[in-house]
Amino acid sequence: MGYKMIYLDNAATTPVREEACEEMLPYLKEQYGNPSSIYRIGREARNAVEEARERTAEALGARSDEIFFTSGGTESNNLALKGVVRNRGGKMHIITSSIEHHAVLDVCMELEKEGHEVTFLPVDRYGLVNPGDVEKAVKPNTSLVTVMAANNEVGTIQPLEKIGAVARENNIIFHTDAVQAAGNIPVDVNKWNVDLLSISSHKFNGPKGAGALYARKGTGITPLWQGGAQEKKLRPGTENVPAIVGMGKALELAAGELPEKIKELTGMRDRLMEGLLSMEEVVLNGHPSRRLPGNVNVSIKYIEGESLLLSLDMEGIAASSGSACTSGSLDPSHVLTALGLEHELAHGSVRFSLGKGNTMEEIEYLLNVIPGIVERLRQMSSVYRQNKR
Amino acid sequence: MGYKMIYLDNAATTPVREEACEEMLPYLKEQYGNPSSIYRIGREARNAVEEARERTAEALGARSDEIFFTSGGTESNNLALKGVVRNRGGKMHIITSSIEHHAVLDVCMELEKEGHEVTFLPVDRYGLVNPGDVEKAVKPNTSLVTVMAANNEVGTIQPLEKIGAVARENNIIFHTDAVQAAGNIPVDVNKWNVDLLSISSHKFNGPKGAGALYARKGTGITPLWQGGAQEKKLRPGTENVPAIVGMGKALELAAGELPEKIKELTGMRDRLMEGLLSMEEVVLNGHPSRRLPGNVNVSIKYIEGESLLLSLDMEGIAASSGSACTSGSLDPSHVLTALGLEHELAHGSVRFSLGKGNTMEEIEYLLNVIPGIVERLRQMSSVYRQNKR
Amino acid sequence: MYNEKIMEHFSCPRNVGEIENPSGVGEVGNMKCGDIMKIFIKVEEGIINEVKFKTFGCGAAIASSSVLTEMVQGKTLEEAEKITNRHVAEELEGLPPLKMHCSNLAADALHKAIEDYKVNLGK
Amino acid sequence: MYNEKIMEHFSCPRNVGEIENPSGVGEVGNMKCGDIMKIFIKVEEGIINEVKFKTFGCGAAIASSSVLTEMVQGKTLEEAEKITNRHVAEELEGLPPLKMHCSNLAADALHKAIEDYKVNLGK
Ligand SMILES: Cc1ncc(COP(=O)(O)O)c(C=O)c1O
Ligand SMILES: Cc1ncc(COP(=O)(O)O)c(C=O)c1O
Repeated sequence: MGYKMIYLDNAATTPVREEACEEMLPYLKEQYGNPSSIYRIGREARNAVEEARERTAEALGARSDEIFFTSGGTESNNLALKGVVRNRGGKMHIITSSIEHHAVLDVCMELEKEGHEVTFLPVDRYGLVNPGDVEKAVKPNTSLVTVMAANNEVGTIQPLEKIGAVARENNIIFHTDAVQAAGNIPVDVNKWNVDLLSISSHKFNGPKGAGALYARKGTGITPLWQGGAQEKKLRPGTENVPAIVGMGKALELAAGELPEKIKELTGMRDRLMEGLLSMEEVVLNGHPSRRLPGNVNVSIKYIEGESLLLSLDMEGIAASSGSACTSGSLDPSHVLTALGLEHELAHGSVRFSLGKGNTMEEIEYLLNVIPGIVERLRQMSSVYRQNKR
Repeated sequence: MGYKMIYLDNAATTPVREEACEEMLPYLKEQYGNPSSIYRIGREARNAVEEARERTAEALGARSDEIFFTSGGTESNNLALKGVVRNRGGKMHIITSSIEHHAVLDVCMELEKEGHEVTFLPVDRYGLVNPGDVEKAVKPNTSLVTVMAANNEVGTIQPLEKIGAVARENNIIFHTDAVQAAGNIPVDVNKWNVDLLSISSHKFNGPKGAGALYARKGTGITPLWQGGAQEKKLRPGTENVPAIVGMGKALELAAGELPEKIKELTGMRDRLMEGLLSMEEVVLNGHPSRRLPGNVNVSIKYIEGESLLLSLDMEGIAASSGSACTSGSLDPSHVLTALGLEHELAHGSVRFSLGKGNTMEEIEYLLNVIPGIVERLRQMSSVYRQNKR
Repeated sequence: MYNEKIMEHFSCPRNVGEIENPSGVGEVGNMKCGDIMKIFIKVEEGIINEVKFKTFGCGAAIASSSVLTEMVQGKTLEEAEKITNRHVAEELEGLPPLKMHCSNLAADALHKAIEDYKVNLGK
Repeated sequence: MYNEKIMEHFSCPRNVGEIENPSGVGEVGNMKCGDIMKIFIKVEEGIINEVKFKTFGCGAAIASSSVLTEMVQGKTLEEAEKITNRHVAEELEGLPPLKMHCSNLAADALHKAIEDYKVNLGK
């Protein structure tokens, strides 16, 4: 068909890398045993799951008995937060940020409804949480702090070490949603002082359908499900062996290639930012440097994000936006709003997230076609001429 | 390596059928889009998920907007039971059977701990629930009945139509765990009068990592997780597209082939039962005819299940047992115990579960080797000679 | 998400622009929900013989504006007043449910433009 | 699950059977947990020069019975009394954690057999 795509939405999901896919396939085909079975293909499946656990642990600086496999990032976050709160029992206070992914934010709002108190910390215009704010928010009954490692929309990387230190000093359990961080920046559960950490396989070139929760030895977590004895009963259900194997491989490789990947992506990212910002009335969202190596997020004034995405798609370019039209709700992104963006800028935001396989040629191609698209949409816009007068 | 296996543990998990695997692979590879994305490969992923939903619905006699994808049977059961109970609010009464899978039984026990009342109905020696018992157990505050469609250990098929009718007359929500039924016997949510029904892909030659919950329109269910807007917010998290596609295909094919499959499996099953029962001191567990077409479960006196399984494995035969040694706990199967088996018989149980791809030659091979294995283990057994005296 | 007809109108929208000295102008929507549509009409002898639009908004907003201008062209004011947002959605062969409300306001903008024309006329 | 040494003992267990007119017999375990081990010894001049076992139980139970009989063969009673379940597990190069308690009782059965011998002796 000759359809060539430039995929710049690696924060939404990523292609499964060849090596991970290859290691998965036998477990999808002839090696189909249930890891709980005692005969040969069962034992082999068990070994594969345990090897993936070791690889995952290694990549996060953790021990393998601290890794619990889940179906993805949403499950890991829910299990971590609700698991800790239910394990503690009674009403408590939780601290989080106002730019978390819905899989943390909405969990916190649910816990609020259940009678717990939640502090949603503000962020600065770059999306940074101030560790001092965390300290100030601590109350005698604060039992959990959850702040994401890196933001999925604007890519801002939080000062986790410092936030973790505050939590540790105050004897508070610290969770981080590292779904966007894993495979993109160095992750180390000890350096970050975290007790709980969530990852999702499909964000780092592993398959969909697998995730993990790191839980530091001794962290009390009540399971969300009951069933079989899998994952030490913290997460019962037949293991998704092929996806777990693929995730382990993908994470191991990503961790090994990280310095090189960061260098490459940062180069492309900076060229893309520079090119976009050289257009008229385009502003950068997020932090100029403390951001994920593959994240570019800008607002293009006078045009609406979805129509920009559709136009880019017609040119074979895949990207994302924080506009209401693409958020599945009637409001623009809560992240952009928390950064202080007016509605117009939030609706006009576009995110390009680079990943494995992107090239500088693709960036140049994008930079070539986007001015025409922007011009066309602005000419159509009811707010453009107006504002220019 | 010349390793040839006779796989007779299809109730534990099944190989992914070729056609399902083939339909999945593109979504594992080049078609990696996130179904929530608006550009081309995102829309294509969305279409694939929705087509799988239609296929799944069709196979269950349901509407596609009543199908919610999950990660497997354990999740579907937890979501159904806890979802309904939390949606209702307040303390209530639940009716279930004493031979449910742990993914229902342990959920009910958890709900009991939370202050709800649960009636665990007894079964007869064949494993059948008496619909009259359900009727008698109904109380004014009974809000949920959950009885499995077919038992995973002994294969007994419950009189769901009648149980469903009792539930309906009393205005009680009726859930069934159809994880073992789907793909093995006809499933029809309307004929069975069920409001909620759980299935798990890897039990009917689909991939691991996908399952579904059927929820009749209007059945109030509170989600277990918060996060994105996927699955109408009942089950947030990026969809496991390849596994969902594979499940849809596998279920569609299984439903189409069902009459033929039932005939074939029943033939092999009956031959296997007859052969096993012709050995000395072997008894059948479960119902002689009202059982899954592929299920054979017998107790072989004086020998312990795990050692039998290991011996079978050395002959390349994969099977399962309800002995404590293989249950991951210190007690033998709660199902066999509920059927009234003494410990000795429960420990000596072995389950052969036939599926797609098994042949009569395999059955004959098994029947050829098993007498020698049984004799050898009995000669070694501390309780054999004793009892023969 | 969007059907072919919508995508066709989105990629080749009809009657984009403004009319100098229009008979009437109507604007609906707001920046909060992210859709602002502006319809310009030229009326002669009770007939809309020119109509243009400018829209800030998503694909559905742009396509519905575009298709509306086609529907209105050459219609009498009475006929034009009878066109509803639902008619526009039908003309587009269906809009995604989420888009039915906030992005499907082109007919409202048209009605405002007609009102504006009538007010101008009365002056 | 099980290592090679265990599987080797499971598939070719040593000294299966009973001893006619044994010096002592010891039995441990119960049907509830699914493991019953019986050890028969023949003692001559303070030395165990014949030992046999019969076991109803899982792979670990059979393998630990088998390896115990090897460990005990030719030992003095004093030496045999010092053999613990832990030694048996070590000789098998490790047992799965779940099996450490209920299936690893061969040494207990041996000690009972020695006790039985001593009681018989005293009669
Ligand atoms: C920061 C963050 N957390 C959590 C999630 C949820 O992950 P998943 O969709 O794999 O459940 C995502 C991705 O959607 C994310 O970007
Ligand atoms: C009857 C029954 N229900 C539920 C389950 C749980 O399914 P899964 O392991 O796919 O979560 C199983 C299988 O293990 C089962 O046989």
